[in-house]
Amino acid sequence: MELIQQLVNGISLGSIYALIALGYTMVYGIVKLINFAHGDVFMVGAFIGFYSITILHLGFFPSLLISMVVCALFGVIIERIAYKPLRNATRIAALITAIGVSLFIEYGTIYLRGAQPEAYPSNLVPLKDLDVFGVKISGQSILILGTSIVLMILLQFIVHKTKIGKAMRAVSHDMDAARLMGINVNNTISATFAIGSALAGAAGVIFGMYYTKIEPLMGIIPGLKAFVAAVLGGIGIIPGAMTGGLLLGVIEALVSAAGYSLWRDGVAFVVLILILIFRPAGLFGKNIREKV
Amino acid sequence: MLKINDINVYYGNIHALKGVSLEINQGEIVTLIGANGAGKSTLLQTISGLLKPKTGEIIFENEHVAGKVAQSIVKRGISHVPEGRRVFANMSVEENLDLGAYLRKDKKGIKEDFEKVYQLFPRLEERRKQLSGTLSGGEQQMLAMGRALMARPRLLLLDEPSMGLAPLLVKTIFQIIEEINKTGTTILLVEQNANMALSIADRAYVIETGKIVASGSAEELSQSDQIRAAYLGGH
Amino acid sequence: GCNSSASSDGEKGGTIKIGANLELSGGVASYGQSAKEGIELAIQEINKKGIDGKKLELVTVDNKSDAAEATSGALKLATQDKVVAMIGAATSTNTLAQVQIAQDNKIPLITPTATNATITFKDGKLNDFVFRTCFIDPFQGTVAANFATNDLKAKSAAVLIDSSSDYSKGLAASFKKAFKANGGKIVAEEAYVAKDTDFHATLTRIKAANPDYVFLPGFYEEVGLVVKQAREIGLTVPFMGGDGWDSPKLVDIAGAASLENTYITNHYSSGDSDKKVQDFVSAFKAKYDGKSPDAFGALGYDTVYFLADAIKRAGSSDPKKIQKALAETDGLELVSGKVKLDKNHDPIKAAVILEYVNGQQQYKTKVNP
Amino acid sequence: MKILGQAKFFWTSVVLAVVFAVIMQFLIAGGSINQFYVNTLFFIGINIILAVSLHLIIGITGQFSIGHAGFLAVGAYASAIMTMKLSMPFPVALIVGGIAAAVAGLIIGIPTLRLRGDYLAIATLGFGEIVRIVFLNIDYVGGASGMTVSHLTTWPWLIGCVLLTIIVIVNFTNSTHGRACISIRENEIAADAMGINTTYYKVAAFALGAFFAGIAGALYAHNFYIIQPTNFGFLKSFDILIFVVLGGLGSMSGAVIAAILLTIISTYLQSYPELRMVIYSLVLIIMMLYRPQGLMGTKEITSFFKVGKSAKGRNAA
Amino acid sequence: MTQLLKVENAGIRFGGLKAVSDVNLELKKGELVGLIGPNGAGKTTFFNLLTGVYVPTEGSISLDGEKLNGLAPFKITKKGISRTFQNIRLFSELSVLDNVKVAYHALAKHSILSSIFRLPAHFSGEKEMEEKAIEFLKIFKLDNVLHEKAKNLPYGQQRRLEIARALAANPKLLLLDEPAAGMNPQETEELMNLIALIREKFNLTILLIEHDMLLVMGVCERIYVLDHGQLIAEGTPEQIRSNPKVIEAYLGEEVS
Ligand SMILES: Nc1ncnc2c1ncn2[C@@H]1O[C@H](COP(=O)(O)OP(=O)(O)OP(=O)(O)O)[C@@H](O)[C@H]1O
Ligand SMILES: Nc1ncnc2c1ncn2[C@@H]1O[C@H](COP(=O)(O)OP(=O)(O)OP(=O)(O)O)[C@@H](O)[C@H]1O
Ligand SMILES: [Mg+2]
Ligand SMILES: [Mg+2]
Repeated sequence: MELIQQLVNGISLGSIYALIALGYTMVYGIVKLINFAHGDVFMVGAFIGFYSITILHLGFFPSLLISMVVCALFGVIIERIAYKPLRNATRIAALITAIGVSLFIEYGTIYLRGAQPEAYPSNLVPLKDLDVFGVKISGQSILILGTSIVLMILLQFIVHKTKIGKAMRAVSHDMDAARLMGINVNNTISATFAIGSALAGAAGVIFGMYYTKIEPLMGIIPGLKAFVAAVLGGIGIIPGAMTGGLLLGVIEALVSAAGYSLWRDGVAFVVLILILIFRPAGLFGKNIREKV
Repeated sequence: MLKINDINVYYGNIHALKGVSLEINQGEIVTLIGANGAGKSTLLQTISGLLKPKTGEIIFENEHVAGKVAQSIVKRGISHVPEGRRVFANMSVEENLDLGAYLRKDKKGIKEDFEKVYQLFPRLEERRKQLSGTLSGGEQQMLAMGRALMARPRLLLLDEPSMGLAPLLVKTIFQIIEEINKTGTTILLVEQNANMALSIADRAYVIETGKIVASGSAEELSQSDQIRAAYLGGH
Repeated sequence: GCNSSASSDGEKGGTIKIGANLELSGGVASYGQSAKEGIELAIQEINKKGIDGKKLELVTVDNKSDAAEATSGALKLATQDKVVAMIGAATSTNTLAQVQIAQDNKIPLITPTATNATITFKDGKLNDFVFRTCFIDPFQGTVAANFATNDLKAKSAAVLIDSSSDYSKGLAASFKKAFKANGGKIVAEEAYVAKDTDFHATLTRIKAANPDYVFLPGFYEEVGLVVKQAREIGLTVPFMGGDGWDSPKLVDIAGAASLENTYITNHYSSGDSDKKVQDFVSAFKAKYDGKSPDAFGALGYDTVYFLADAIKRAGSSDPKKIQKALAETDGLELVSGKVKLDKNHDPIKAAVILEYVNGQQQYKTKVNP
Repeated sequence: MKILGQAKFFWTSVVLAVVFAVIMQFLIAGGSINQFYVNTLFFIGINIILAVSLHLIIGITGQFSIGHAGFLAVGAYASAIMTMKLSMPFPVALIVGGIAAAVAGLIIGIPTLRLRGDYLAIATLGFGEIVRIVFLNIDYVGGASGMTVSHLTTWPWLIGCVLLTIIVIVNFTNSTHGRACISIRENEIAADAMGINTTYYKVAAFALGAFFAGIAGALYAHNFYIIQPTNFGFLKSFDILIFVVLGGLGSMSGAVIAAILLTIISTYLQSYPELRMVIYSLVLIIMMLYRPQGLMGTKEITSFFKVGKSAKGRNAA
Repeated sequence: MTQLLKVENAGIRFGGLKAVSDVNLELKKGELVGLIGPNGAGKTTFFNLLTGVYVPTEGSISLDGEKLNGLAPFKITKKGISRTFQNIRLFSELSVLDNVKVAYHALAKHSILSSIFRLPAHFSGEKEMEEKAIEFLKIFKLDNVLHEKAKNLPYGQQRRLEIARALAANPKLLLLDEPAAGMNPQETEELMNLIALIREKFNLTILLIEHDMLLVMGVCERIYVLDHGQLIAEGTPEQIRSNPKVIEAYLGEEVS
């Protein structure tokens, strides 16, 4: 019974990672940029949600929406200012800029409001907890899992079935060729960042609701974990991010459950490295060897 | 139809096109020949809006288009089949063709054009669902041309369509180019395979290190000793 | 010195220069920033009157929560700014990185909140220039153990520590020792590290061990989450911790309902009717937009008064004289209690035990050392 | 002739560096340099070693490794154990620190170096985190609270190690072995086809880079009084990565200049706590936007002297 | 002439696709042989098998009687096969000279340690390499651009440099993958002369893939034809030109 409870714990935690990883992988898949600032957009989303709830006295869902919209805009602005000029530069240069942006958002936030944490009001979404044969499943974690699955399906649909999705994939493969099709590359990339950042914003608000505590550096660790989850599943692959996130959550929970909570992240990284050694492009990634 | 006046294009400090002028009339096949690095691709990219000329003008159907973004140029009816095919490898043949019609909204017309392209390249119809990255070189070239046709261009820019293709396919491709031209599409053809290109072209330009050095009817040029020596091989 | 010779001692134009070397960015920036708020409030208050007509001038450096930066910051304060005394870092590690510099340069170093015993006394040797304002670890742990056994009648206890903190480990060690001495049994020992957010798995384990009581010596940021998640999974036994819990944010994070049946040991109670405490709380609120102080803020505040008192008694801003005066501190009334230093430069202070009721701290008892 | 020229240039630089080192030694010993500056100088020196050692891995061999702090940690702890627990002399600790890190480099390098690009990056990042977590859980080295270490890093050791690192890596780079590494960076498949044992050179570069990071770790541990796992998190790895990229990928002098510059900026900003990181991050972003190829691009500082030198050569001839 | 390369029943599968299967091929020392076939026939893949980029899933490959299957590419290069690539793969940031020096690396006698400590072995080794490389580049008329970065060369020179680099690895067998791609007839002719010249000078065996029939028919002594991964013909240029299977699969009706 305890084991099942622990699996449930792991899945709840993993859904959060998955939620952030979806946006990560989306941006990576299209722009091939490891957007280290993604975790910080997530943090900004959490704060925007917090302020709309406490200052504007809005409900949870309106706040979620506001946070998504603001984060989408924020993501687009970041891309336009910091990444767009580097589109033809090496990817590592863009990575350093992303690190810079990440630090800027973190410490900009601290400068504006200090480093102390803030707490979401409790019981924002009154959900009943389930009790299945002694296994407690919190209503909120079901909500989170549900949300991430829905978003995953939605994203997969957008990227593979819609016109903008096709444009995104075309851009990801060959920007100039995409231009020749009449695709507006800048707008397509902006759309990618908008969607990815909106997801991060949503994840931030949901995180706030679930864990209550938010603070300016809160994005670092979940951002890193989400990145690991995205790699685990195969970077750029949407269902991969979901699976990677859940897997990571479950591994962490089980390691803690075995009484080695301090080794939790260590084990997660060992598993990551092992998976990469045997599947060098992640679980779902095809290890396409460069055609010679 | 297209008139280029004295354009200059730079890559950083490299002066790639030096005052190039040229003209293409409705319904023609015009070919542009020249050695490696002469600036042929650069010229095509400038026409299609991937590169911006520093000075000079490009007039397409009485409109100034120099410096406009690629997207608006495609909309005006110029399609560019780039060097090296550049198909979207992770997408199916059908999706690639669909992207060719990205800017179009007329569902019916698009459907018709699918049929037309499949008629022109029956091979593509067979491979509709195949990922284009796994096609052979010749098939990819067909796909690239089909994709460009999906935009219903009035002017088609072809950059070395025969590069790396087997002789049999080269012939097929050139036949197809003539067919496309017969349906009313004007063509600007860049080729290394100058013999072939001159054999189907109406007129030709010769470019050398960024400058047009000769022009005339295809026949004239293929007779010229100088051109023969430099581009057609001493056979 | 190359270019610092112009600005001589800390005593210049009627000011006394003191330094603060704090975690203002990096991992534990929230602790350093809280301490800084307390420090700045105290300096502002003292400067209204001055110390023998001289004003305190604070030079702050950020150590980025990193030992290397703490070292370089301390060197800057000692050798560049030539401060007469330094207020050390909020955490033990970053304070340890400064100890040798204080000793070498003979400048007093006072840490508001670093509890590691070796800071002041190591290998049988006293670091005579180093002081602290907070308790050292053993005391609070013992008080908590006695309270658990005697008042809460706990027979078995689980311990959940923040393994990245010496403070937490120290409290846990003394708790375990005392609790076992009282005849109790430790049924589970678990750990987490600072910045963790999900404790469900660990708490599920603790719940399975079925303890009567959980000792949770951590800082409010994690403690809030732990208590909240514990109640979520149905772990309803009493939780207890130390002064690291003391922050108004704790109630926000955990929620008042979850905090029912939890206790802390602390230096003082912000609900204490004592005037000193009340004045501090209201002054703090006034200066910082209604924000209530936490333990870091209170101890930072006290550290300045501790230092100011010594400077006054020394009658000089000579670091060596200040050091001597600091060591002789006895019976100084601070927000966090009446302070006397023992031979290891550790303060001997009384502790209070507080219970959270409806999200408010309620005074239970006072324990003298 | 060109090679002889190189040799001459090499020895001149070495002599100049040694003269600088000796002069500094007198200044420091004589107390005419403020301790704070000395400490900053030490920090710069350590960062130079880190930057140059990572430059070998990323800039020269093209292997995108972002777990360099892991090697720093291994070196720091291994050396600290030598001096603090086993009472060994400092030089022994230095060497052990380097060797331990090199061994760690081999252990992680052999299985992961077949990964490419971002996948290698995340694997090395994971490795760095694993190292940190291992130290976090070993009580022998103090676990999370870390280990206090005596101050043994002195100017001669520091400058000696800096020079040794630079000389070794420059010499390695400017040889057929370095070219083999560069060819891997440029095109691994072609390098393989030219008879380069790519695995061997990747691992060699990794181990050599790790060795010097370990040396830096030893100097670090014995300069800052205490080492603690949190000092070696992935953000530290990023700091080192930033030196290398900001300096210009593939340019060693760039890495050195960036390490000096950023250490000074960061130290200077200590006194502006509120805005410190905001300014630092802006500096990063703006520098990258204006010079995406890094301060030096792929050029070395020596290339600026080349013109004058060859002119002189012609006069002589 | 004695036999140099012997390929028996070699093949490779990618998932379900048999990219090359059951190929038997022999080269004698000093031959210049062509390999042609439609796009996607498996020609480049066959080169990849020979050079160890892919490991054959069936059959065997031997050079001078030594089996090569399963050896890493760099080892095969050391045994004496080197190649150029269909899409140029130069070390683009390295100078022309250094590109060639990399190919000499396998012959280098000085160790990492001697380089790090600048022992005499390093200087003599490097000096020898440099002199040899310069000598070599003279043959390819690239000695006027020794210090130019490879990426800054015009396309034709890049192709030449690639061949030079492959030759510097001191092969017994040189594989050229579409060396004339993207060249105009004039440039192709120069290339043909160059190939003839190096074969003479270095006493090489050459196997080349090319779609330009003028070149193939002009220089090759024998030709193999690959289609759908299988050999469909082998013979002299005249035989191939008139082979109906080849005409149908590859050449098309008339051949110019
Ligand atoms: N992205 C670029 N950056 C810098 N220089 C470039 C770039 N692209 C092309 N060039 C240079 O511009 C000149 C013209 O190149 P272009 O590609 O137009 O030649 P081309 O005639 O198409 O040659 P090819 O037959 O090889 O396709 C060449 O000297 C080339 O080196
Ligand atoms: N790594 C790979 N994975 C899957 N299929 C591959 C791979 N490499 C080659 N192929 C397939 O094997 C077949 C042969 O390809 P190859 O590149 O050898 O053709 P080729 O004869 O060189 O053609 P071209 O003349 O166009 O260069 C093609 O269908 C190709 O798609
Ligand atoms: Mg071209
Ligand atoms: Mg091929």
